[in-house]
Amino acid sequence: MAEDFWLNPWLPLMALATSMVAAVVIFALPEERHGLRTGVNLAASLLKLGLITVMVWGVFQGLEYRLDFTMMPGIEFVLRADPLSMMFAGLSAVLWVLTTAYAVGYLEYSPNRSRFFGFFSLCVASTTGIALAGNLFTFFLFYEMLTLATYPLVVHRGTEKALAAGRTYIIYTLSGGALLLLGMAWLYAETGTLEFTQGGFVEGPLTPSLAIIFALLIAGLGVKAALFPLHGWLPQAMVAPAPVSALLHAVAVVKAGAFGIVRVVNDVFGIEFARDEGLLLPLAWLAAFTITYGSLRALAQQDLKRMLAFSTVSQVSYIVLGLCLASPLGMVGGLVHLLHQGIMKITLFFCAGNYAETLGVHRIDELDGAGRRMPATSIAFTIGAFGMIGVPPLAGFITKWTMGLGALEANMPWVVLVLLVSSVLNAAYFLPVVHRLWFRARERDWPEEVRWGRLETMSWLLWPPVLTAAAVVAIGVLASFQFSPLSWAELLVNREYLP
Amino acid sequence: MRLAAVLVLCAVFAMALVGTVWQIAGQPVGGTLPETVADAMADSGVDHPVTAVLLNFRSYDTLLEIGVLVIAAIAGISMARLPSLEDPELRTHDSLLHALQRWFLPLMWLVAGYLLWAGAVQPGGAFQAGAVLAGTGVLMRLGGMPMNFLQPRLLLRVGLALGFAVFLLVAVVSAAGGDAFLAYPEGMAKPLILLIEIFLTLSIAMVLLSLFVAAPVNDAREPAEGESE
Amino acid sequence: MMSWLMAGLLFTPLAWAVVSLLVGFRTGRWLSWVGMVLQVGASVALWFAVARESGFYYALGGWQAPLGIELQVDGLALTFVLLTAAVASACGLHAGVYLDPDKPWQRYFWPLFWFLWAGLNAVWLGADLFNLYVGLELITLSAVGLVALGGDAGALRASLRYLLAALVGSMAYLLGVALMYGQFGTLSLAGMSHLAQEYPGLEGAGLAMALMMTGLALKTALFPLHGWLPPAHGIARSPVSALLSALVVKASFFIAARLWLELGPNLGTLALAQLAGVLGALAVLWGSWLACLQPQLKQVVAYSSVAQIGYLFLLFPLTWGVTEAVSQQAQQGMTLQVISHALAKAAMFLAAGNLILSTGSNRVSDLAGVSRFLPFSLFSFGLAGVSLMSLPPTGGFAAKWLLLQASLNSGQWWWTLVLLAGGLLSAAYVFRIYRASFVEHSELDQFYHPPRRLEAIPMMLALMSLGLGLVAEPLLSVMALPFGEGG
Amino acid sequence: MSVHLLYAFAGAGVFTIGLFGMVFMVHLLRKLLAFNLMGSGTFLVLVGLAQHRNGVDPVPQALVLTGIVVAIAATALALVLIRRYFHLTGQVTLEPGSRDDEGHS
Amino acid sequence: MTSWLLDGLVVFMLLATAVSVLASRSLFRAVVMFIAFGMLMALAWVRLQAPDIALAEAAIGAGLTGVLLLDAVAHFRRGPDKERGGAS
Repeated sequence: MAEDFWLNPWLPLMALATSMVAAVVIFALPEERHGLRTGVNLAASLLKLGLITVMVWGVFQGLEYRLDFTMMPGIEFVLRADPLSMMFAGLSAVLWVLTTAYAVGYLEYSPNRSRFFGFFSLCVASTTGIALAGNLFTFFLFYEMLTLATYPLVVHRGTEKALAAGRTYIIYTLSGGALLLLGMAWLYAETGTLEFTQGGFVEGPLTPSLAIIFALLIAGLGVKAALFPLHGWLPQAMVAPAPVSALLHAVAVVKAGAFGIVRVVNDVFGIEFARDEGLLLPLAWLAAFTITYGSLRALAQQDLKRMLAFSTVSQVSYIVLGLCLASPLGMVGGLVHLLHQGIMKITLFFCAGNYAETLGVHRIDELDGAGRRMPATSIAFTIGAFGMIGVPPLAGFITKWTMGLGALEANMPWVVLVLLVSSVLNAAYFLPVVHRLWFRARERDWPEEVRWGRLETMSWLLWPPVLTAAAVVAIGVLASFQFSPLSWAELLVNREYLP
Repeated sequence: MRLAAVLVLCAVFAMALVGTVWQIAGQPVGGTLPETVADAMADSGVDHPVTAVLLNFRSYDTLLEIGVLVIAAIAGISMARLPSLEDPELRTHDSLLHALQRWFLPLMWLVAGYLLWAGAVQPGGAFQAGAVLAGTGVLMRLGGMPMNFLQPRLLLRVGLALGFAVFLLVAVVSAAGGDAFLAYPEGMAKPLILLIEIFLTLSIAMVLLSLFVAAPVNDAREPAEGESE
Repeated sequence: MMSWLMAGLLFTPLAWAVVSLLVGFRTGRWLSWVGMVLQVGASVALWFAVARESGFYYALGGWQAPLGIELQVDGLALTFVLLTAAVASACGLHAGVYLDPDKPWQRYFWPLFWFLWAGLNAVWLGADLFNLYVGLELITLSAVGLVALGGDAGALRASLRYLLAALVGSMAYLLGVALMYGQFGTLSLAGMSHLAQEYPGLEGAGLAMALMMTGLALKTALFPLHGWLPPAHGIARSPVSALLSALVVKASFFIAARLWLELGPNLGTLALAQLAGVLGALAVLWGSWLACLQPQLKQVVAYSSVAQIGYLFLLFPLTWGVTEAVSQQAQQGMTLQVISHALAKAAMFLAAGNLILSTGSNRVSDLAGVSRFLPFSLFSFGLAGVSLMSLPPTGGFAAKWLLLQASLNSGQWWWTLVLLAGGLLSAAYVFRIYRASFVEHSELDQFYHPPRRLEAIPMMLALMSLGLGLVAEPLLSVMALPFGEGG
Repeated sequence: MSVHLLYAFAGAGVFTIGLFGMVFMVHLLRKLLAFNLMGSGTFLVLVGLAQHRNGVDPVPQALVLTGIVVAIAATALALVLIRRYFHLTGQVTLEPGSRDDEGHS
Repeated sequence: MTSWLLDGLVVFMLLATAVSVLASRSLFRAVVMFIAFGMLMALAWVRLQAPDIALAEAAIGAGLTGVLLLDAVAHFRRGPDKERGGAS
């Protein structure tokens, strides 16, 4: 009985359905029903968190959930929960709760909330789908759905700038989708299957068409993962409201790309095959270059959110780089960064949003003295920034340390150099901001200050960054704890890859 | 320049077409249909093969074709205003036409009736009779006859649809008995075909006439979508 | 039972055409509801009957081919009959509310509508070349009548252009039929197919077939013969546009496809097949590009039809000289594309009609604020757009996937580029509409809000097109049913 | 070569002449005349070619009868449309000064 | 031999009238040529031993179509504003 409960194959579908149904309900609700909408939102996100937790426990016990059904001849819709999918699904479920709460506060008094939260839930549903996809086709389905559901959020404000950003976003991502589709169709024509398989289903030797397929798939996924030179949409998309930037651009969308690359390398081609045939080395160079490039661009930014965006470009490539090391520790470092970067970056975006909403501050040079006005937010920001730089014992340090060891293990010492350079650059663009927050005195009034009673800002806005900042500390300090991201990544690598 | 281009294209097309006809004429394959028709004539209920093909073997074509006629008439009268068919200017004082009408019309009626009747055994039938009848109507119209039944009212619509409706009813009655659609019950073919032909003649004449009369003047118009009225 | 169903299927639209001619628009409306129920019921029942057993030939009047006319009642034909029932009913329901019942000419809408339906069924089931011609003409004239109904000078110009093009197309087809009859001495498609297999190398018949194809391509608005389509589809009332784009152009394509699949292996040539494919590819690119440039909403949708029709013509190269499996994939892809485009395009035109009703303008730029105040209509439009972009899980994606597989497996990889570029271009014009609707224009809701019923119909169609990809497997299995004799 | 075949060739010629008119002529009424020529040509080919192989053949004759009725229906409808169009706009061509692209076969 | 001559003549006349339908400068003349063409078609059908079609062609093709076309030509001559509805 208990066994049956844990193994219920409908669990993945239910996890998917919670946000899907929430989206439909929210669309159907009239614009004015704010309270009810918030209730539905939070209830759905908590329910989903519960379901994912159950599945995490199940997967930890060694179970595998699977639900499939045939759509077309040869094409199946497969939902499956394995350690890797639980990692991504868990991340999005946790952050959905926080971001929803944050967005409720952020969008108070603004129009079109029904539309916003509806598409927001659809985005989360897509992300869950991406995480739980059991084959490349299902992955692609949700990948494209994510693109579509994000567009209305990017152009949410309806201004010229937002619309232009939306256009850039859609051109990049749909083109990427087309490449992915071509690669996928070709792959199917060559191999006759798309099912993610442990160790990959592509069998050698490497033919030119297989190499092209690999390139097509990586290029298609690289658009969302913001790999250089496909990253152009990301900084522009920052015109979207802060919760969108936070959850989607920093976490869901770019992670969907990175996650896809992990899936393709591990479960389609197989990490060993890819390494031995030399497919990974060019990718590693590209990732290393993107890391450096993103950081350099971030240095030059005046707008806080744009700076964070370029930082994202740089940080997401850590995941790819870790993967390309193709050594156990390297992979652990890359995979764990999937979570670490998400939590750190969302903290930073939440804080940026708070400065914008409460003080009207968008530019870095306007931040002088914000630490005194908004201490909790600023502490959270500082923790996030230090995490990014890699200050021990925060989350970012764990990543960089593990990856560094992995690089040595894989006999690729130049990667260590990249990590060091990147950390120095991280420090170079984050430290001035922290400095302004705490050590510069305020000389002028805030551009548009809003007072929220006793607290430094609305409590909907305040608690999410505080919680995530606490998490940044916690997952760093408690890295060796059994359910920490690091342990999970180790479990994953030990169980599934490179046995 | 354009003329030359079109001419050249058409010349090429003509040569290809003539070549195709020549080729096909040179190597026909397959059986011959006339013999099959001749064999089936006994069961067709009529003695004239063309009528048999039209109203029995391939009656579905004919049914749909009458449908096409009705459609044309519908589309035509949908545009008609027909304010007053008794336009004084229409009255002709041409004595020749007048005389023609007096003597010619009864004759035309007679011809139409004969054509209809003859269709069963020899050339002739509903189309020809209907056309002659319509021609008669055109002459009457040109002679200034008011022909009020051509106003787009119920009477006209009944007239347009009558032949088609009778045909359709005959078609479905046998199907209701479990036969195929459009099959005539045993031994009933001849009277049923005659029945259909009579009503078809009337309707065909009516359709052609109404299309002639429905010369369009209608100043009312619907604003294009999205245009305010 | 089967014979009653067939009789009902053939009889209902024609009878309803006659009866609705005798009554006014409002009476015709509820009469038509009854008719739709009957027709949908008959279609569904027949579809299930065929799905359970197998297809059959239905000899009209009890006369077997070649003497009489036979109808080919197989899975494919009935799928299309069912599709027609669904889409035409939706358009009819929409039209009943959408059209202004007080205009005197609207009473003629129902008879023309039912004749159109009858003509479509005649084409789907037809297996006799001349009978197909009559069916085509039935469709053409009623469609022209519907476009012109009560129209102004622009509508008349469009409908005349449409009529003339369609007449030339059918004449070319009929000339081809004449040549085929001269060659084979029969009009039955099955009989011709047997003879063509028996006597290979009939060049005259090959040219005749090319002629028929050309005529049908003109009627299907294949590039570069598409000039008549956008004005006609753009200017007609929206329910009529929906019928035209969703079903009418498919009729002539369906005949071309039937001809090609029956006779192509023996009478077709590589050049003809590739030419059709190239023109289809150009249609995809050119139609989408023009759709991106149109200032008027319905013109965008109409040009998108030109593009989507182009995909269908990839059937020809992908079924010529390839293995049975590839040909099967291409046929399935084509069928799904027809179905999904029919559903999506009908949804799109109906939604466009609602938007036009609300904004009082046909211009894309006047959609500003629609996303805020009329999200429902926009959403139906958007969902239909997703199918046109052929993203999963829509029917459009299923179709594209099968076509991609067919082109990759037959080594004709160049078509994949067309398929992908077409998808991106369609995204471009669809997102252009979204973009316009997201512009924040005014704080006040100045739009007319159409009745819920009007809004629900396109939504249903869009959802059907969206879900088509999920049921593609059972749908395709019915179409692949073996074909039995008798019936 | 039979007399039937002669008429079939004549039909091919008439069809082509009609096609030319359809493509080249601008005046709507002339287009309509050209369409009727195409129709007549087609009917000649249909009967001529069939009777060349079969002798007198009632089937194509019946088909031509059907075809003639369809053609007159189309012609009459087109005339109604053309006249109404003329009434509303005073034009007898589709787009003055621009060419029509119907009918490239 | 005579019959061949006759047929040849009919065919020649058919093609000639067909060309002149399109070539006539005046619309009225074109329609008259078209009626003549219809009559010749009727003759051709007689020669093809298709009396049914000959009758139909004479009545419909030449007769009715001709009247319809002539009426339309008259309409065009009167100009768009003087249309009265119906034939005249």
